[in-house]
Amino acid sequence: MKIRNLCWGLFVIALIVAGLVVLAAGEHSQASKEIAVLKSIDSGDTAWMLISAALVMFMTPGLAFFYGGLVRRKNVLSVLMQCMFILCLVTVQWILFGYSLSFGPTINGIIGDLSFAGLLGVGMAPSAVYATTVPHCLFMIYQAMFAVITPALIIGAFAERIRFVPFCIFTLLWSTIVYDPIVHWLWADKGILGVSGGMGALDFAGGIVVHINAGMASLAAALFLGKRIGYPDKISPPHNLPFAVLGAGMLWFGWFGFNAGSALSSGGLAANAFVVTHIAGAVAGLTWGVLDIIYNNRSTVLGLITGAVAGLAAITPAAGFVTPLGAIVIGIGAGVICYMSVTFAKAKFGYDDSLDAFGVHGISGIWGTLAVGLFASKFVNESGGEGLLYGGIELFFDQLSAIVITMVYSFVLSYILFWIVDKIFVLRVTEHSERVGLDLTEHREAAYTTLE
Amino acid sequence: MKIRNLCWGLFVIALIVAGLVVLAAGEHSQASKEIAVLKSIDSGDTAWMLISAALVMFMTPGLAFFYGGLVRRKNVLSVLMQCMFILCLVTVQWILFGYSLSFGPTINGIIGDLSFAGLLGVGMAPSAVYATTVPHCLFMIYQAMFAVITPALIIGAFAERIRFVPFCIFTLLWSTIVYDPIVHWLWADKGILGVSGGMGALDFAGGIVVHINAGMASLAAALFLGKRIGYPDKISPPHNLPFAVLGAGMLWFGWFGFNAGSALSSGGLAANAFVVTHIAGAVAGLTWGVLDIIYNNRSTVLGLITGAVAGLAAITPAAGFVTPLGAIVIGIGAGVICYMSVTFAKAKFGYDDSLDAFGVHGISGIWGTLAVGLFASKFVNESGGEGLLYGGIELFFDQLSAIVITMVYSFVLSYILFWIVDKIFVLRVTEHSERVGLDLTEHREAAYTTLE
Amino acid sequence: MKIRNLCWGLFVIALIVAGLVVLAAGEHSQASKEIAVLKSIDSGDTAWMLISAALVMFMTPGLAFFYGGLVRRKNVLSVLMQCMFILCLVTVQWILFGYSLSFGPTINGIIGDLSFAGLLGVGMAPSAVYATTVPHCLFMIYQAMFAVITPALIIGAFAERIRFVPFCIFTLLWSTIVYDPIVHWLWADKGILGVSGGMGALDFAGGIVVHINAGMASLAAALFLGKRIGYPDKISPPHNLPFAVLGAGMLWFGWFGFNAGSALSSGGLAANAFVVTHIAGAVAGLTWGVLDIIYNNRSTVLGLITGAVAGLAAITPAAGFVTPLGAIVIGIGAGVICYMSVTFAKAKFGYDDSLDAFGVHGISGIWGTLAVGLFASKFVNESGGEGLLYGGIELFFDQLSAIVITMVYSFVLSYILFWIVDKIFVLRVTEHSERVGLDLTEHREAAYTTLE
Amino acid sequence: MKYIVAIIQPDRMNDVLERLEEKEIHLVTVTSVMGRGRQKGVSTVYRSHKEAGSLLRKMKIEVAVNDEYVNPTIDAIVEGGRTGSVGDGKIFILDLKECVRIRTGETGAIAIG
Amino acid sequence: MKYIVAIIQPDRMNDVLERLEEKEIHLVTVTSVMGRGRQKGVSTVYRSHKEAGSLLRKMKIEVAVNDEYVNPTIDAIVEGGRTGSVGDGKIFILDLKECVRIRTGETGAIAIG
Amino acid sequence: MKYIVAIIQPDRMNDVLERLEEKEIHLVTVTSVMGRGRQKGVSTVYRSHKEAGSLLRKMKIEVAVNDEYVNPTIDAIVEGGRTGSVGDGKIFILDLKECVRIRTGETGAIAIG
Ligand SMILES: Nc1ncnc2c1ncn2[C@@H]1O[C@H](COP(=O)(O)OP(=O)(O)O)[C@@H](O)[C@H]1O
Ligand SMILES: Nc1ncnc2c1ncn2[C@@H]1O[C@H](COP(=O)(O)OP(=O)(O)O)[C@@H](O)[C@H]1O
Ligand SMILES: Nc1ncnc2c1ncn2[C@@H]1O[C@H](COP(=O)(O)OP(=O)(O)O)[C@@H](O)[C@H]1O
Repeated sequence: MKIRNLCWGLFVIALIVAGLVVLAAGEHSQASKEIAVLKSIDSGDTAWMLISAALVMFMTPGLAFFYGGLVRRKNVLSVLMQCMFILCLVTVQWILFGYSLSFGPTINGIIGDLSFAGLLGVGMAPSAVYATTVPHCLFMIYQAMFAVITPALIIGAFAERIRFVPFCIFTLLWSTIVYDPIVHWLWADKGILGVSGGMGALDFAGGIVVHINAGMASLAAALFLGKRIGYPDKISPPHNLPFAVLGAGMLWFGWFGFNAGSALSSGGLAANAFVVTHIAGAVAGLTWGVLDIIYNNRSTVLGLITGAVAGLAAITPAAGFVTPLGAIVIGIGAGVICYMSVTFAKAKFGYDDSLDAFGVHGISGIWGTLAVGLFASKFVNESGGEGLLYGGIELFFDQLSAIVITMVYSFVLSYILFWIVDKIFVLRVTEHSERVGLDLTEHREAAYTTLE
Repeated sequence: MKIRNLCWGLFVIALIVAGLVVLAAGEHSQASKEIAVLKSIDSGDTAWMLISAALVMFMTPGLAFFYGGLVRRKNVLSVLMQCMFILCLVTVQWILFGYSLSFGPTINGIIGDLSFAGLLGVGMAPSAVYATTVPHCLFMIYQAMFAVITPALIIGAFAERIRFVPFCIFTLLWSTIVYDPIVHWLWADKGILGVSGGMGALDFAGGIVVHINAGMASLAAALFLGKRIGYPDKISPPHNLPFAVLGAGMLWFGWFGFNAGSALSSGGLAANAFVVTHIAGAVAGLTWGVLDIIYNNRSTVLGLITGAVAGLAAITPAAGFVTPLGAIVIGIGAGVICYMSVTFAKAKFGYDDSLDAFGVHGISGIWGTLAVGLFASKFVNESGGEGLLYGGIELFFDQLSAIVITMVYSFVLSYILFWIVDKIFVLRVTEHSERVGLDLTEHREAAYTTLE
Repeated sequence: MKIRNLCWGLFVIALIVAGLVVLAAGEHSQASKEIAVLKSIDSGDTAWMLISAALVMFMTPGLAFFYGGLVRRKNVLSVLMQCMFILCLVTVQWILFGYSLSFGPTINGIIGDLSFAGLLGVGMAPSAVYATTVPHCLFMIYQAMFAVITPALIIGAFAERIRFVPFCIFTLLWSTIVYDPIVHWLWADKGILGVSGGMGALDFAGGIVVHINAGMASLAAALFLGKRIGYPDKISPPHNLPFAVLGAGMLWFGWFGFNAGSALSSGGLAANAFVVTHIAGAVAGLTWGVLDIIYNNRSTVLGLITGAVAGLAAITPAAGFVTPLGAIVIGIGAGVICYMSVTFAKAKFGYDDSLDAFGVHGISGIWGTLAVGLFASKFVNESGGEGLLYGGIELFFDQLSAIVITMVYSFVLSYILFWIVDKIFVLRVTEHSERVGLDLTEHREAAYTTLE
Repeated sequence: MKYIVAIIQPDRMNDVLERLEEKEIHLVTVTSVMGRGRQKGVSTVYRSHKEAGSLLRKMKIEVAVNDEYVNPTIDAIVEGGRTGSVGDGKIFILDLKECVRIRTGETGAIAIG
Repeated sequence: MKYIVAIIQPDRMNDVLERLEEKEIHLVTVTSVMGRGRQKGVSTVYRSHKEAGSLLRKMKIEVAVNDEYVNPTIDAIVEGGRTGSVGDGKIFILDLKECVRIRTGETGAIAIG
Repeated sequence: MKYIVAIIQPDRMNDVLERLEEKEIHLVTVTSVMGRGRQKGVSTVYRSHKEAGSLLRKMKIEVAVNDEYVNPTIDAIVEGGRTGSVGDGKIFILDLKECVRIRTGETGAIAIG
């Protein structure tokens, strides 16, 4: 155990050192290039992207509280820790090679090469292809926040029963092998699935890349790890619902950076994305509230925020392509579909997706991405497409293909990664540790004092 | 009960469907118009309005925690729920017809017509009259956040004793019948009370529209609903003061979007509003702190944050019209007056304004709005006016009239609405429910687990 | 006691009144000047500075929760109160004279004169020397947030054992006598230590001004006040670690405004500062996590966030001068050095720096400031300098001198101030008060209800 | 001497404490507990997952008294704690062998008050 | 009548309550406590400061029963609470002199149930 | 066997536990409680609304011991818990009829330790 941990420490250090070398090499060339083009930067766009990056960063602590409030008292720190640790770990992965794999010059549309490894050439001058009115490094760090929150979503599926170090290793591998390629396919210049030279699937802010992707990995996690002891009937209810509400509020707030920031500039498109994001979140929350009244005779606060998050996730791929009308339909759909998935499907199939990472994010990601194929309109975004409703048939099938491809890729690869990491490091905590709680056994900390 | 809930569900759905039709009709015309004028958008102004809208949205969860920390443990979720539900419900009301009633082309200065219903014509192009350098839909969503937080303020008055579904119905009606017209009077082009073609009353960011308005509705609520069981001496103290501090921090942070965002552009006026907002909050907090020492021999944290909120509320109408000097006086005034109102007036009159929604927001709104008539200066804002201090007599009386008119309108209409909703749905929970707590009886949830 | 409190109240009021007079005098001259130059304001830069100021303000509640979660249940409000009270108190100090002492026209590079007292002439027009593309008053309020958080950092050193009123007096004096001069030396036009006409030391966003300064005052506090009863072995562990994580999340989020905002404009420099800030925080968090595994066999969440804060503090002086390469090294260094300082040095020397204000902020400030002398590069910032790594020897010694000078000044003056305030008002609470907890004895409030 | 343990409704606590005070029974110890009784617990719903929720919040009051105070104590608790509806709780009376005041070391009847 | 106090593992609570229910012992009062026993507490680390952490979370279950229910109660708790590893806890049985139902004022055996 | 219940000052807990340990009384159960005693509670103020605040935080320590350990236990608690000022609390000693170790089913004197 001790030795494994040490190995892992060395591994991280090795990575960092490797990176430093790369970085050092690239410094000068990079810096000199920058000064030339600095004038094409738009200060308003840059201001919006700066704050958007900060907002998306803020979603990770938000998610930590959303999830942390829902687990049992004895596991809350383990969830907070996993979220915050990903913020550190994936940031480092991203700057060393993740960004380059994702957005580096493409190798056959499959993956980026290592040109940008260690942020080589990613400086203050705008990129020629991405976000051309803001510094390239700003686009890079904005995308870093997406790379962070995506694996963090998966935590909801394996919460309360995973060992910490294997979790870290899984995350590092998953980011590299699953997340980076999928980003490349959809968003990179000439990525095979995306619009700029690829199949033509639209994913404005990450319905596929973030939500479907994390959702399928979550399903894999739930199936691979099995149920928590006592699930479903002897698991204590959420230990601190106000924390979950706080987290939802932080997520909603940050989501404006996530979706409206994905316009990569400050103007009409960003405003439209902002508006439809807010609408879809509100409508989906309301929908869940009404369904709760119909089925349970009471509206619950957990239901409301779950619905809102589902709506926000569903509008994500569509935020730059649909009108408020589309947003309302997407919101209602997200509320209804996720309600069904969480209430009936999960109960029926009996897997233990602890905090409904698949049931909420995966499902609403799928719905939202499909909905792009239904409601997208070139009136909103000329570089978008026309959905079924506006007579565009092709887009719909592009969306469908992209969904299926990423679902399969993400699920299969995630499952294999879980399997490998489990074989080498053992993923699941011992029964004793699960009973006592991961805060004490995995982190030697208690979240709250009781005797004082 | 079941049936009523169902009715209400159907009602919401009906509303939505109605809206969809309207929206669908308007889509094309709207979209085509947009492209033409897109160039007049200023990216810096847009960036600031985007983040301001997000900041104001963040105030609603902030308010939820400010209020939620002050109620008893058994009712915290009910307060969080009410705040978050309003965020969803009023957003939908706003896009369907609320925005149009508020800012649509005026019908005799009294109310907007339905031209903008379902966001018809509210697209990416700037409006010709409102916030002309940012997308019209951005102005709309920015205002939506105001429409959300105003009814949320009232929660402070009826907290811990109102039934949830009647609360929702009241909120929907109140937003439509009380909030939307008052917004129109003050802020819409040619509204009867405002500056652009009306009486000439100034309300920069919502002293009248938000604080006086919500404050009077709060007074109506407190009077109509009566006291909580055990009030005033057998009510447990705030169950989680750190939550209240967190909420105050979030509110203060968001208030920069609220006040400085109301400049509707990014420049000197926004900066001035930002500065005076911060000053007034700080000064009022300090004032309360000092009064606390004088009267109670100790400075309390609840006092400090209450004072700060009072100061922030008081500067709201004045933020774009006064200098830092004015802000200091307004801050001190807010601290002193609200301290008196909460400490002595409430005790004297004996109504149960649970969390001092009237005593803090209403009173400081009145004070701040009057203060505009005292300290406004055209040096700060040419489109503003001159207060008494600078020799302007007219403005002072305009402010006074606007205050009285909205106080009466808001109080009377709110009272009537409470009365009607009570007659049909019964507003107040049963005594049993009040004893057990609204979290369990109204929402079937417990905020915290105790046995774990 | 009563009398002292009253005295203090009067003192504050006197200050305010004095200020008002000054303000009133300056109003007109100021306002008239403004209108002339308004056009040179850049809306994008202004948007970014507005939100940056808001973000830095948000760090103070963030710090409150970071610290508040770490103290014992009985003292949490006292910590929240101290943070929030500083927000009010120092804001008032700043607008009345603090800003002028810091950034007013220099008196021999030592201190500003009183030209800007009461914000005289600090209006909507940009300053000729500071942040020339945004309103002068915006630069002023942005700096106000720094003036607020710096003394708030010291709270970590004397938490759980200081009386409230003496604390307020100390803070007021410290801000005036220690903070304002040091700001002037480093950042004011022609300040003796800084780059614009001074020695040439670089401090981008406050490594010296904020972190070293507060850190040395913290050390003085810990030494002067002595240990808490029961320290080190009978002090209960952190009462609410999730609060500390929340606070860390808020701090990290706000830090983007702190560091990237210090570019005072929205462009490449801000983007670079943003990127290196995020990297250093992540790397340092990771480093601490790995060290925790090595030394304690477990990664702890408190360790992770402590490391992240150390990294963020260390990059602060360097954010505008170093590349991502530099940021990685600074991050690793911050993690390692602060880990050592908190784990071994504190234990060895045995002083009770309750929440490691010196051990984390002071130490990482020193490291980061030195690191500027190592890694600064003119490629990043032409108005910066060249560190040792790039062949610049002078800068390194400038940094060293600046560090030593401020360390000595801050430590000695802080110690003297503690001594004086203690002599007159008695700083430390009684033993009884320490046992019962400061919430009850100093503020007459309880943070949480237990019997409900 | 007797050791009296009473389980009451949380919102009756202030009244019970007042009544005890009136009868000069000043010293008490209170704990927040959860109880399962005849009163049906409120069932809760979390994302449509229903919890039986048989346990309800109660307060436990403990009072050690000399024998002559037993009846006044019971009366006070019953008066202050009764709402008349299910869930009002119980009073349990145990024998108290000995009592020590930590501050002084006194024991017995004198230590209890 | 007996007053039974049991200290059990927190995660055994649901089982114990179920077993009690099965034996028709419905009325119980539960408190969250911390215990020091043979089971070694987990030591914690806060910024490298180690805490011995001898205390572990436990649940205290209190049941007042008529004498014929004593054995079923003990059995139920043992069955539901036993994991077989150190830390399972104890059952303490005290004499209960009297019992009063607050709602009705009934006393004795009838009040207990 | 005796069942000892002590109410002490919260900040004395660590000392009491240490003293008990020294006397080889390792097994204890601790609860966080609120007490009303001779010690005046601190009155609190919320937006100028004053609360009497008669209740103060205390710790309840419960120890079941064989008779020969009663005195050492009392001594340990008194030594560790005494500050000499009002509010130090009380020790109550009850008769313990029986004791069962859940893990093994052992009863009586052997089960208690
Ligand atoms: N025999 C018992 N043993 C332990 N606790 C009991 C017992 N009887 C009642 N209680 C406690 O008293 C509370 C109220 O009991 P309940 O039966 O609901 O009320 P009532 O006495 O009015 O019928 C329960 O929730 C439980 O905490
Ligand atoms: N004599 C005792 N007095 C008070 N509490 C006890 C006593 N013995 C055990 N306990 C409680 O029971 C818990 C479990 O005891 P422990 O000795 O760990 O388990 P086991 O009974 O399986 O050996 C302890 O944490 C403590 O709370
Ligand atoms: N007779 C009693 N019954 C129940 N609890 C008691 C009794 N006497 C004291 N206590 C508990 O002990 C605590 C301290 O008692 P107090 O009278 O303040 O101290 P002292 O014993 O030093 O006079 C009280 O707050 C209460 O919790």
